[in-house]
Amino acid sequence: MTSAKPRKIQKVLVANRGEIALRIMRTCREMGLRTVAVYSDADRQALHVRAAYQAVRLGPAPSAESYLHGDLVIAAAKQTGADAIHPGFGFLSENADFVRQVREAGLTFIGPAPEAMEAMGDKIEARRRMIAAGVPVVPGTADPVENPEQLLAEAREIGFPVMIKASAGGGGKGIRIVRTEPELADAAKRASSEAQTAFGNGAVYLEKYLEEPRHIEIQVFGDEHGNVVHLAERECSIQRRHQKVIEERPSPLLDDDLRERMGAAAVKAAKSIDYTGAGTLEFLVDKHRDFYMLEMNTRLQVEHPITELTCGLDLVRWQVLVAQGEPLPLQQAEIQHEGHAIEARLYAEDADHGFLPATGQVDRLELPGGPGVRVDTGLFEGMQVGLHYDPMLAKVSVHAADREQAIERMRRALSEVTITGVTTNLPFLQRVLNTDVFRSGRYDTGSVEGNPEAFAPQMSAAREKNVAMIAAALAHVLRRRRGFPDRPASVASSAWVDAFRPGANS
Amino acid sequence: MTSAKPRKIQKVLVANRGEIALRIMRTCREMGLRTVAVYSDADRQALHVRAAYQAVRLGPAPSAESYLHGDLVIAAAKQTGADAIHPGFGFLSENADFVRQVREAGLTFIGPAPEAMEAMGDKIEARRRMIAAGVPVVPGTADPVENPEQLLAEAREIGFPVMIKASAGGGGKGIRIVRTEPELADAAKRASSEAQTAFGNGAVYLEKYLEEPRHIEIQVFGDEHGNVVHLAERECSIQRRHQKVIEERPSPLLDDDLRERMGAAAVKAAKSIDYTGAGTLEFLVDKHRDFYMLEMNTRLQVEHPITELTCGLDLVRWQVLVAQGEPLPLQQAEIQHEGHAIEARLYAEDADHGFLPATGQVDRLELPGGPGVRVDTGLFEGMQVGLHYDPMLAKVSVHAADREQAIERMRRALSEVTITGVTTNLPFLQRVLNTDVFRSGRYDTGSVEGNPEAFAPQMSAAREKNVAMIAAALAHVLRRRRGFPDRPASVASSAWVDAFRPGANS
Amino acid sequence: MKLHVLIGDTHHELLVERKAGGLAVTIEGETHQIDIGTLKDGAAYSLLIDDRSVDVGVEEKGDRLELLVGGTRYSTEVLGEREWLARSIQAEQGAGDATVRAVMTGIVNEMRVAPGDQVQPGQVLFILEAMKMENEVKAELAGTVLSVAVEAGATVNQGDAVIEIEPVES
Amino acid sequence: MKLHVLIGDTHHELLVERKAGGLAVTIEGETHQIDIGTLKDGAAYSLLIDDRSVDVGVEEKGDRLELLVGGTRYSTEVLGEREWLARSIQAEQGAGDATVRAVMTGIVNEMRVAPGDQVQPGQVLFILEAMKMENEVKAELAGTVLSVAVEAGATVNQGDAVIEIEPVES
Repeated sequence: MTSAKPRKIQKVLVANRGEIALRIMRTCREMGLRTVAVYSDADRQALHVRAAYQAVRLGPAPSAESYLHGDLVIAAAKQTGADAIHPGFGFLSENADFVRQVREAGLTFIGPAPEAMEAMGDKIEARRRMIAAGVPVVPGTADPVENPEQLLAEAREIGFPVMIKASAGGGGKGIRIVRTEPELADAAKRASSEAQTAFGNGAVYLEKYLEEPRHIEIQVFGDEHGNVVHLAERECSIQRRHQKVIEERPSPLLDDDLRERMGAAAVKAAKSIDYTGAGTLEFLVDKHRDFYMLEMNTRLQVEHPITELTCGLDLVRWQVLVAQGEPLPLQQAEIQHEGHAIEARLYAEDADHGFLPATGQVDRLELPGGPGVRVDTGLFEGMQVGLHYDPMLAKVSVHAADREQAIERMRRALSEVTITGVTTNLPFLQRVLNTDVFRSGRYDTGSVEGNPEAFAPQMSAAREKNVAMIAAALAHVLRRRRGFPDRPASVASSAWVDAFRPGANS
Repeated sequence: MTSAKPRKIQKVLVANRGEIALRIMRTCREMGLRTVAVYSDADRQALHVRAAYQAVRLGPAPSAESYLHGDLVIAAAKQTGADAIHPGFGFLSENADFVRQVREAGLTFIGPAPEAMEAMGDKIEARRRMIAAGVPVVPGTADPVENPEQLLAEAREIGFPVMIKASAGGGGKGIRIVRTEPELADAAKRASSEAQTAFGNGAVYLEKYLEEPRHIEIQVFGDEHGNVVHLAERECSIQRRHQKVIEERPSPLLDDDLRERMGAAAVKAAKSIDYTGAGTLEFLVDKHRDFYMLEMNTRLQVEHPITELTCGLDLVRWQVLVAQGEPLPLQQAEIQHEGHAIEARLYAEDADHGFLPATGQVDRLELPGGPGVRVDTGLFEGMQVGLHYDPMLAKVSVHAADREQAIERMRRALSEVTITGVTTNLPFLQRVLNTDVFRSGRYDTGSVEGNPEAFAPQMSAAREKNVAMIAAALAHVLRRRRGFPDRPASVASSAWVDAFRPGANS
Repeated sequence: MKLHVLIGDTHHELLVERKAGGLAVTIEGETHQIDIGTLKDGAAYSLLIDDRSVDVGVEEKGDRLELLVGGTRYSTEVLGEREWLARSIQAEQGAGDATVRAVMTGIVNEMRVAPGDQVQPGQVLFILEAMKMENEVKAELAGTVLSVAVEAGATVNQGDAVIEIEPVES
Repeated sequence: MKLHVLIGDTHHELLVERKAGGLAVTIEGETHQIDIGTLKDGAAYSLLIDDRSVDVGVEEKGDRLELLVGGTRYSTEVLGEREWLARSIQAEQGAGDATVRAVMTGIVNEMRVAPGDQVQPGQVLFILEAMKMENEVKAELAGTVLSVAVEAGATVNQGDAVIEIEPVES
């Protein structure tokens, strides 16, 4: 580990978009740092552009021509005099070559060293290192599987069910679960093709598929002075299509002993690669409460707000301090957590029809507020939700004294969300919070897909159906009425009454 | 004190409107209680109506015919089967007769007993009691002043400057500062007339006007079992026209010793009247750090969120628990405060022109989010801000590790507010946070009006003026363009370029 | 006026009338007093049904209205008396050929069938990609592909007809 | 095109041109590249001036545009070349009678003057009430009351002319 001189950052270019770009700029601004936004043509009106001190256009909407284009990002930093780049998550955040280019350009990269990133970026390489460091990992192949024969042989050795996973990337892309031999070849082809599209690397490997596993991760932080601490766990087992939907902290599964042991393993893993900055060790915990490290995300995590809510710290502020070469502000024993936090991710997708992504223009938007509610979003009225980027629209997080109060607070917060014009998973989120499986805390990564009926829309409540019928009838008549310019829409209830006079529009 | 049986509340009618009605309903919902909204014709679309389980119209927009009409409120509770009424603040919240009617109707009033309310509701009566209980009060007349001769005699005895204050009411109404004898008579007449209009009671009294006083209040809570605790102070000295604008906790003035002594005085005051529920003891603290009790507000306070942010408690939940006859959830020693919280009140008023109230329809609305920001508001796009109710539109509160970070967080949060269609004090709030007097923490209740130049708009920054000029020019051309139906407004930047082609609209 | 409301495919009848200065809706013999507040025309309304407060989000999707009510999304269609009659007659005359539609807006990554192909239920017809997720669109019935509307690489909108299948009589 | 912008009463000149596919504004010899994003037409815009990002809120108040820029509220008026000339000529011919306007929308609680009254600067003319706050509206100059447009109890809108005063030559 190096003991670099503190480098005071003055201006930060945020190489990202949406809620996470805004999130990072918020802290930068609070620290007195100027910010530079970059944007594609799809994002000219975006909140992250408006929140920034300066903004530079990168290119057309497709990521490859804008947010993934490292050269353009570095050029924008040079042009605006930014002295540091924060990559957020996704896009260039785990691209070691980009980090090297940033450093060669004389800029500070707010994130880990490229060597640490490479050590953890390739999942196969990461497995090898973790085994060497004595951190438990899931049984699986140590190398990319190259041909169908090898695939079958390895799968037989590990034993079905197995998972096929992309060596590069994350976010649930390029993953397939295979339960029987005949499915194996086609699943591998699809996973490889998806990985190729998403990450430019089609290599895949095999892993034992654990039954009833919980996905629990540990937040770690390292500095250039050799300090590494953990900020406890986040429980991320509520997933659909391998994508996290609802996270909470503390995990209903963990007790202090298991938390301590997982935290120690995470710190050991991070120390073994001289890790600096914010990172997350993802673990699977099986029904015997044995834990296995899955992978390390060498960046800020989507669900970091629930950690911030319970420990009262600003993780982006810590990232900036570490990038400046400063020591971590707190020792392990000084980090305390209070209460219970939950995050729900609002996606542009139709949860009632296979979680397919949805597009559209945001027509009406209202977001929740009041005590214990935090909203992170790039949403605004009039925003176009298109095909080019991740469908996550907003993160609603709550903090309360205990788990039960946090669940009730989240239900209350979600009830205050209004969004029309784009189909979202809001109804699905509300249903999850009402299920016995979630409320009991006894769920695993297969709970959503394994209990489709528990998470499906409940159409049975007669009263609610009546409301829908009444609303449909009224909306239908009001809509027809809009066709007549001499009968303008009005906010007054009395005007609607006129719309239903005998013979009108019938 | 009585030791009543616990009465489990099932359904709460909230006899208020706007952000505070919504605030109360949020907690009720989180506690599993059903809510009933009441509304005037001006508020049919209001958020508090939409957030409620049920809603009942009271009457026309004027408060006297709706929100102040106790009989209608009680009838609405009966009609909907509500078993408790929460009055919020303002309106019926400190009306002891209303409390008696509520109780006679067999309903629970979520607030103190009418006797405690009466003991503190009349400021002159409250002074007498506090002197008897050994709580320091500001020198002044013990009785309403009835004629000009008595007024002059009393004022001479106390010594100028003096304050004329309404016996009933609060919120800065019916208050006049008089520095010289000739001003006395007319000021008294105006204060009395304002008090008559606002509270239906024109009685006024005299008080010594303290120099450089700070307005610091202590939150207290009592239960039916004789327990009274305090939840520390709120600093409320940033005022305009005797109305609080920005509050913070902890107060930059207080040390632990003074906080402890003021807390003890507040508890003593509350105990002397067997106080139950949430209450606030308002004190003036002079430059010698001597404190004098001003009055007690026998209800939830507008600025309660900053207390909630630092102690992590939900004061409305406590109100409901106490109203159910339960003991306070925590003892004094268990109540801990963390970090620094600030609240800024967004008013519909023109701070650049005498803080005159403003009206209009909210055209575009964007509210802040992200870490450490809480927004309490009844605002929504399309809302009509009228003449009938209090001009407070929203409360933006922040919580951070220390005062400096909290100030920067508030500056960041306010920079994210967009509201057009109604003139607000947003620019004024932003200026306050930038002044040396606020940032130093050395301010008093006269700072805003005593340093008009420090709080006035700074028009000098050439760059910002250039932006205004450019924006004006563009907005002007775009506005003219809207007159032509064949040139529709577009979000695309290129469309604007066309608007400025040679000869267009010139 | 009498209205026919389809929620999904389920049919309901409503009677909407002016009553005592307000609106009344009768469903299965039960009458409800209705008050409407407009939040944004065509997008969001506040309803008081009797005294119960309900927010409704509305999205207009072709002839259908998608409604968001209390955490549930309803796909509805509202018809007047004559429209409903016409619809009923059409239904009796039987369905046409099976049309496979794009389930979301996206890019057709791969087209696996051509006109004349025999397909089986569950067989993958084409791969639709959006937001970096690949989705397999499968045949729901056995039959012969009549026509294929787009080539691989084309962008399709949600609901677009992509493939027509002539079902095999079972 | 050339535009005249009044901020308060201060006069500024701007040149707005199309340049390199975008807009350019020249103020006092300095030219800025401008990019406009519409958030809500007539209410809120996002500007990039050179590469600096600024949000602007707009309220149309009669002929004036109120602008919210970075925490400051500007009352502006924009005139074309001919309008500006006409305005300049008018100004030279001198101001008319002094008009006292309602500083806010509210109710005139008390009217203290009548036509023919002599008034002094600082003298209270009427009391305007809104949201339970009473505000004294005072004379700004000495003169004679020519006319009083409303009676006590009347509601007035912000900017309405309430009293006309003929100034005393000083």
